[in-house]
Amino acid sequence: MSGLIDYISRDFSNILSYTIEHIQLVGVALIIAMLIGIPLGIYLTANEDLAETVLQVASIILTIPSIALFGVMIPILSVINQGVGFLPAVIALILYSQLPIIRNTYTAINNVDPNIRDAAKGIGMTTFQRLIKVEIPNGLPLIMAGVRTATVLSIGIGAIAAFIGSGGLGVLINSGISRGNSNMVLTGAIAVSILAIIADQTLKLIQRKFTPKGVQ
Amino acid sequence: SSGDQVTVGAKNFTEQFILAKMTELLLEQEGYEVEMRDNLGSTALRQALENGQVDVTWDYTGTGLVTYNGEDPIADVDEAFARIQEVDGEQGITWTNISEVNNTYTLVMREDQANELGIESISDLSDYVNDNPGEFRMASDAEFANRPDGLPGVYETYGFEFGDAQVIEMNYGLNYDAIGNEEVEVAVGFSTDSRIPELNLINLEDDMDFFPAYSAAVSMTTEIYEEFPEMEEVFQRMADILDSEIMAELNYQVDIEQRNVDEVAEEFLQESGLLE
Amino acid sequence: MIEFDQVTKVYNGDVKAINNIDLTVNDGEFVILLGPSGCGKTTLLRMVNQLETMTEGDIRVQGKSISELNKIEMRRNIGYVIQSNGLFPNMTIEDNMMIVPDLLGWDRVKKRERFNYLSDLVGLAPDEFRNRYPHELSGGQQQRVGVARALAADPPVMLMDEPFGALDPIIRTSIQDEFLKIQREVKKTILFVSHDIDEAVRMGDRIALLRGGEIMQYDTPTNLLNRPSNEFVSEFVGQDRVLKSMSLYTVAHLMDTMNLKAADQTITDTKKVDMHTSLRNVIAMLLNREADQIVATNETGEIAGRLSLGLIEEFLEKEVKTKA
Amino acid sequence: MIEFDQVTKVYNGDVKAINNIDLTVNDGEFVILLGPSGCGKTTLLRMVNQLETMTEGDIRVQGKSISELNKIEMRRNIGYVIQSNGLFPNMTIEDNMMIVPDLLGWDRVKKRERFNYLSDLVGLAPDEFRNRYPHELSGGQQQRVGVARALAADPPVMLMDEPFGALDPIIRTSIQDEFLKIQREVKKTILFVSHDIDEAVRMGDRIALLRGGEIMQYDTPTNLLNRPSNEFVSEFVGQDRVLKSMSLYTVAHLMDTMNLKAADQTITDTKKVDMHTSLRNVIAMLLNREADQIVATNETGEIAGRLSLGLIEEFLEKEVKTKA
Amino acid sequence: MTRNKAIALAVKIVFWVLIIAFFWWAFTSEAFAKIYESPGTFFNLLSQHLTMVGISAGLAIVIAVPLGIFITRPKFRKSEWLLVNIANLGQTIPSIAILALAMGFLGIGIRAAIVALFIYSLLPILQNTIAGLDSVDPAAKDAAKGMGLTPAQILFKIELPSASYSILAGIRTAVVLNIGTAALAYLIGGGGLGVWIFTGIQLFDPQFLISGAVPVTLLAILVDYMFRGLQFAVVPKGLRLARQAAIKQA
Ligand SMILES: Nc1ncnc2c1ncn2[C@@H]1O[C@H](COP(=O)(O)OP(=O)(O)OP(=O)(O)O)[C@@H](O)[C@H]1O
Ligand SMILES: Nc1ncnc2c1ncn2[C@@H]1O[C@H](COP(=O)(O)OP(=O)(O)OP(=O)(O)O)[C@@H](O)[C@H]1O
Ligand SMILES: C[N+](C)(C)CC(=O)O
Ligand SMILES: [Mg+2]
Ligand SMILES: [Mg+2]
Repeated sequence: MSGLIDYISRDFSNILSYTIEHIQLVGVALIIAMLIGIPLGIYLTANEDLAETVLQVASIILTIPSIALFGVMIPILSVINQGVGFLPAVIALILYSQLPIIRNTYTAINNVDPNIRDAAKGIGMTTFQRLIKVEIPNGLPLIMAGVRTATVLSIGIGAIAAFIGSGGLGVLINSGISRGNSNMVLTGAIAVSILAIIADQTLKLIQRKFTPKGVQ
Repeated sequence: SSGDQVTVGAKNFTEQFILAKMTELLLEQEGYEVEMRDNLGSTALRQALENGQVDVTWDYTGTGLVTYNGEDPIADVDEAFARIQEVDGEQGITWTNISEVNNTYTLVMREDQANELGIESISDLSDYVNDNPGEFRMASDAEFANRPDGLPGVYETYGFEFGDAQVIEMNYGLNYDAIGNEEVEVAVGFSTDSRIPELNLINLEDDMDFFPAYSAAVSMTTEIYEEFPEMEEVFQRMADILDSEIMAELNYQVDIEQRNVDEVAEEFLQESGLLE
Repeated sequence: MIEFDQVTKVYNGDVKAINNIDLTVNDGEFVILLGPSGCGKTTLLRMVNQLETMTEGDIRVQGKSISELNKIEMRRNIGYVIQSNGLFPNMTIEDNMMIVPDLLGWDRVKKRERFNYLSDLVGLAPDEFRNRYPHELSGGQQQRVGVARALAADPPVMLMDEPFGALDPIIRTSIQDEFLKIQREVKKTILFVSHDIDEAVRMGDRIALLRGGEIMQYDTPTNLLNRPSNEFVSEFVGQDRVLKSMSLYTVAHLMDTMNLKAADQTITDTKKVDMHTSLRNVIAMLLNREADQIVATNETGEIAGRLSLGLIEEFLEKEVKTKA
Repeated sequence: MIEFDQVTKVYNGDVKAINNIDLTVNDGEFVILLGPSGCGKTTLLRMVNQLETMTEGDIRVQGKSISELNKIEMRRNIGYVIQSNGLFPNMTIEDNMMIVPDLLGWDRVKKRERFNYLSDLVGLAPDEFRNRYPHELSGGQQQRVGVARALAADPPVMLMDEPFGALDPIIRTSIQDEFLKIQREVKKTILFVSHDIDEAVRMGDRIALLRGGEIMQYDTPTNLLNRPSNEFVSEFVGQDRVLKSMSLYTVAHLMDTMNLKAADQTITDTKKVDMHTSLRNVIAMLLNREADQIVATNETGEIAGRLSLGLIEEFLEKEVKTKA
Repeated sequence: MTRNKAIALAVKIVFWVLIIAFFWWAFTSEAFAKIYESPGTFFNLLSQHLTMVGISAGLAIVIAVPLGIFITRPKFRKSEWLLVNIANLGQTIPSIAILALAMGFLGIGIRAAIVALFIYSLLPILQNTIAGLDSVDPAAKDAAKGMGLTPAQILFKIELPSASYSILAGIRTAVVLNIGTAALAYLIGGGGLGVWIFTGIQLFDPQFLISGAVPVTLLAILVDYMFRGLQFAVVPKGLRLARQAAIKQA
């Protein structure tokens, strides 16, 4: 235990910079994943046939072991000279994040009480007004739950991305293993977990703040 | 040339982290802005270099010749360096600043067991394995187990083979733990790795001179070389003061004393007068 | 005016929910769609504001075929009370009620006034409920908000799908009364779904009784009760349909046709009822024996004569000429 | 026999759902728990089969304090119809209905027979519904399965929590009739929750009217309607309570008290009713003018005399001595 | 054909074309060469992989499901909250970290890998078991109680069948994740197909990469489908139909 604290205090600046790398990697991936996943999820509610296909594809992607996906990204992205590092990691994380985000958004919008949707239509709301005023506010908890799942998932998988040179806290774990430095491994593991917990709780807070009171 | 951006690459073992860190410190002192891309496997790093995702890295002549270019191994240090300069030169990669560090692969055994069984060289090992098939297990990282200058080449040269289940592959670094804990009888080591003496392991003699020279040298894209020719001089300061013993000592500080890479690199450069 | 012109609705190619219906709701008329569960009332209603497509036929609102109208605009002009209230859980009661005025861009002051007015109308204290959320209301309160919401922008046409179903009898009656009072003043064109014959008789100018997607009888409440056009109608309105129809006749009607017997001045326990009292209430009072004699008063409040079950019986005989 | 002995139930230390209730349900008696929503009907019921604990007091079933009985065994002997039907979604209708017989180890043939019998009883075609799952049934059908399930092992005691709430009026009436018919034969001890006064009057031997966890009146339907013990009771049973009570009196009752006028032999359009016809029906017939005269027949089918509203009015005066 | 259907079809076609293109590329560039060149090694790695997954997931199922049942019994309700939170927290720890930590205690090799995978699989199964049992319609449980079913009868006749979908979903998630995570066992000398994947990554050798990554992926997808089939077989028909109906309605 004291060894751990000792290690952390000695290597603090490195740990910090790995943490920042990790946050950047996951942050960028998530923002893009949300920008794709949420609108797509919403669109899918209007296209049942596509929904089935997309959700199936997304769920297959999620079954691909992360290390395998990272591996496969290297030769593919080498074609555009981006085989290692940030880009393949970000792409992989975006892919992994899609299923929870799309599925939850889709379910959230779809699960809005049909009566409520009917009432909104009957009142003369346009499709867009309905989405903004009724469907998204009411689906928000579920949509955010998807984002949270994706975040926790991405933070964990981000640690594996270190093997393809994307940096981040995975480097601590991996170097720790190869140097037989268990404090380093532990630090990496704890840091990743704490990061995941903080991100999860922060998103939960955001979710609370933005979820209309009547829906909570 | 302040604000010029250089990406320094490194593989996934301690020596590489140290070399990369030193490079970073020196370049930053010269006003470059340095980015790191570390924790890569040899060939992945090489690929990144070819892609231009990495500009500069310390690599090993033997690795360059055999693994990257499929050439025959060359035992002579200078010959090897000249050859790799030539071969890679044609592919837009420039090698410079060869150092006295020779970090060759080595097969290691526990000293007591080796003495007991009378194994001193790889040939002895070969005989033993051939006489007692299935007895010895070997720990190796994935690279060595599959590189042409790794196990396959050793098998071919020395005429023996471990069974499939006998070779246990693991993250580099753990192989020392494996052999130290007597979970295997043979392990691959890097000759500058301080864990070899620390764990009372002995290097088996490469009596058929299979392993080439693995002199550490700078490998960079010709593009960056031409853009910042003055970098060669900076790296030369490093190459001048490094040799295998010093490298082993630095590795020792990180791997055994568990000091942090940045500290070790910085302290060493400062003590050598290369860094303020 | 709402006109259904040979309207047919088939769900999923095989469930014929509405079968070739013709129906006209005149301006300012209050029409009830009545019928057993699953007979197509909701479907018929929802085709008007195009929440359901028609399979065949045409519907005209204010003379224009709905297919030619802009859906969104048209819906804003038609108040719609959904069967299960359909309040927006993410909005406060005030926001729920004022959603259409909001979409129409009313200013704050006007919305606030309107909210206060409507809340009072449906018996909810405005300041108590303003900032609550739907889930914080009881079922009946929610339903009243739903009704108020539909009234918010004062639409000339209203579609109401069992709007009072979840209310307990006491509030139900009072809100029905309120509603009738407004209707008498503003004369909206209303299509109102109910499965409660009493409610239908009480509220409707005309009643369309449906069965299996077809109209069995479209008539005034009195005629529906007293002159059912077939077996189904007479069964649906119930054995005591004439008793029910009594709520449509007042003492005044009786006095128009019959001569009351003189009141017995010697009886002290006498109860007076005015001319607007329904005969049904009179019957109840008589049976309850609320007083030894029950007398009717005329407009000036003078006693016009004594009421008795026998008299009502005779009135029926004269008034309701056709027998069931 | 079920006896409640000063039973009190407090939820979470502060919600007093039941306040010191004494109540006895005799063997073979059909007792209705009636009252507005939230008055504690469900709570009272659920304390009997120990789904809810008592805070104070004691309940005795067949003379034994429930605390001394084996819970599981006792529950198997008490049929329980839950307010929201509580069917098992993972089982077919047949499996649902036969769960208790199954636990009791009945053989296949016996279960099959029982299933067929009960399905018919509640108006579901056995072969049509046997292999369906609960979600494939309409709300009313589900509720009927719930009732049948509680009857399955023919328990001597039944607890029924608004078992007919989701049924439409026609099926509701018919299932009520069926149920009464069985009850007349087998005389189960039944505690039955309802909030529908008509149902209560129709079905119950006695009615316990609750408010806020206390019994307002525990009486026969006739007394409840005609002799409400306080304001709340009389308001709850409604203005037309005497009219309602008419369904409890038959022509026979009338003939016991009154002398019928002789039938007018000259009138050809005459309708005969037998002595078991309820007075309420007679009133409806008279108001409906279903015939020029309506006559009562005695047990041998001979005409006993002519019925009129006036006569009923007089009967009421005599029978219902206390005024409201 | 509607526009929506057309779009869906197009996406489907693109997806399959991509897959076919990938396999076509893989075969023409002999990316699967390792498998047929050294089938012995391949089957060795595969069997290591399956051993790790089989033992760890099997143990996880055998322990997590009963634990979940246990914790949802009324007597233990109070500890449920705690356990659910632990399960939630536990799942934020990355798989690689669990592997590394297990190695810290158990040394190098397949044993440590199995323990790590076991822990990693435990939580989703536990979580879903609890959630599934908690979501059983309280009215149904109440009715069962009221009819005199014993707690055990309620559990086996009502609760478990009703929760089976959720429990199986948890197992399915856990096993699929487990297969992927087992590919990381190389790092701690646990073997498995991850060895080839890492070799491929470090040596930038598509043959190793594909020969390792594709079988692992196919294994995961196959197991996923198998469990879907199992869900079909085990989940009571009534629940399945009800679910489908609910989905269609939405
Ligand atoms: N979306 C649908 N798909 C198929 N059939 C439907 C659909 N909606 C309604 N139906 C069927 O159409 C018929 C009429 O339904 P509708 O909802 O109009 O009845 P209703 O008269 O409003 O009944 P209730 O009084 O129960 O609300 C019913 O038989 C119903 O089952
Ligand atoms: N578990 C509980 N915790 C706290 N209060 C409760 C609980 N269950 C019921 N109550 C309260 O106890 C009172 C009686 O409830 P009960 O369910 O017995 O009413 P009820 O007469 O059956 O009503 P309804 O006709 O609506 O079913 C109500 O005020 C209710 O809010
Ligand atoms: C350290 N060696 C030179 C043995 C291997 C390499 O990394 O290239
Ligand atoms: Mg309807
Ligand atoms: Mg209740």
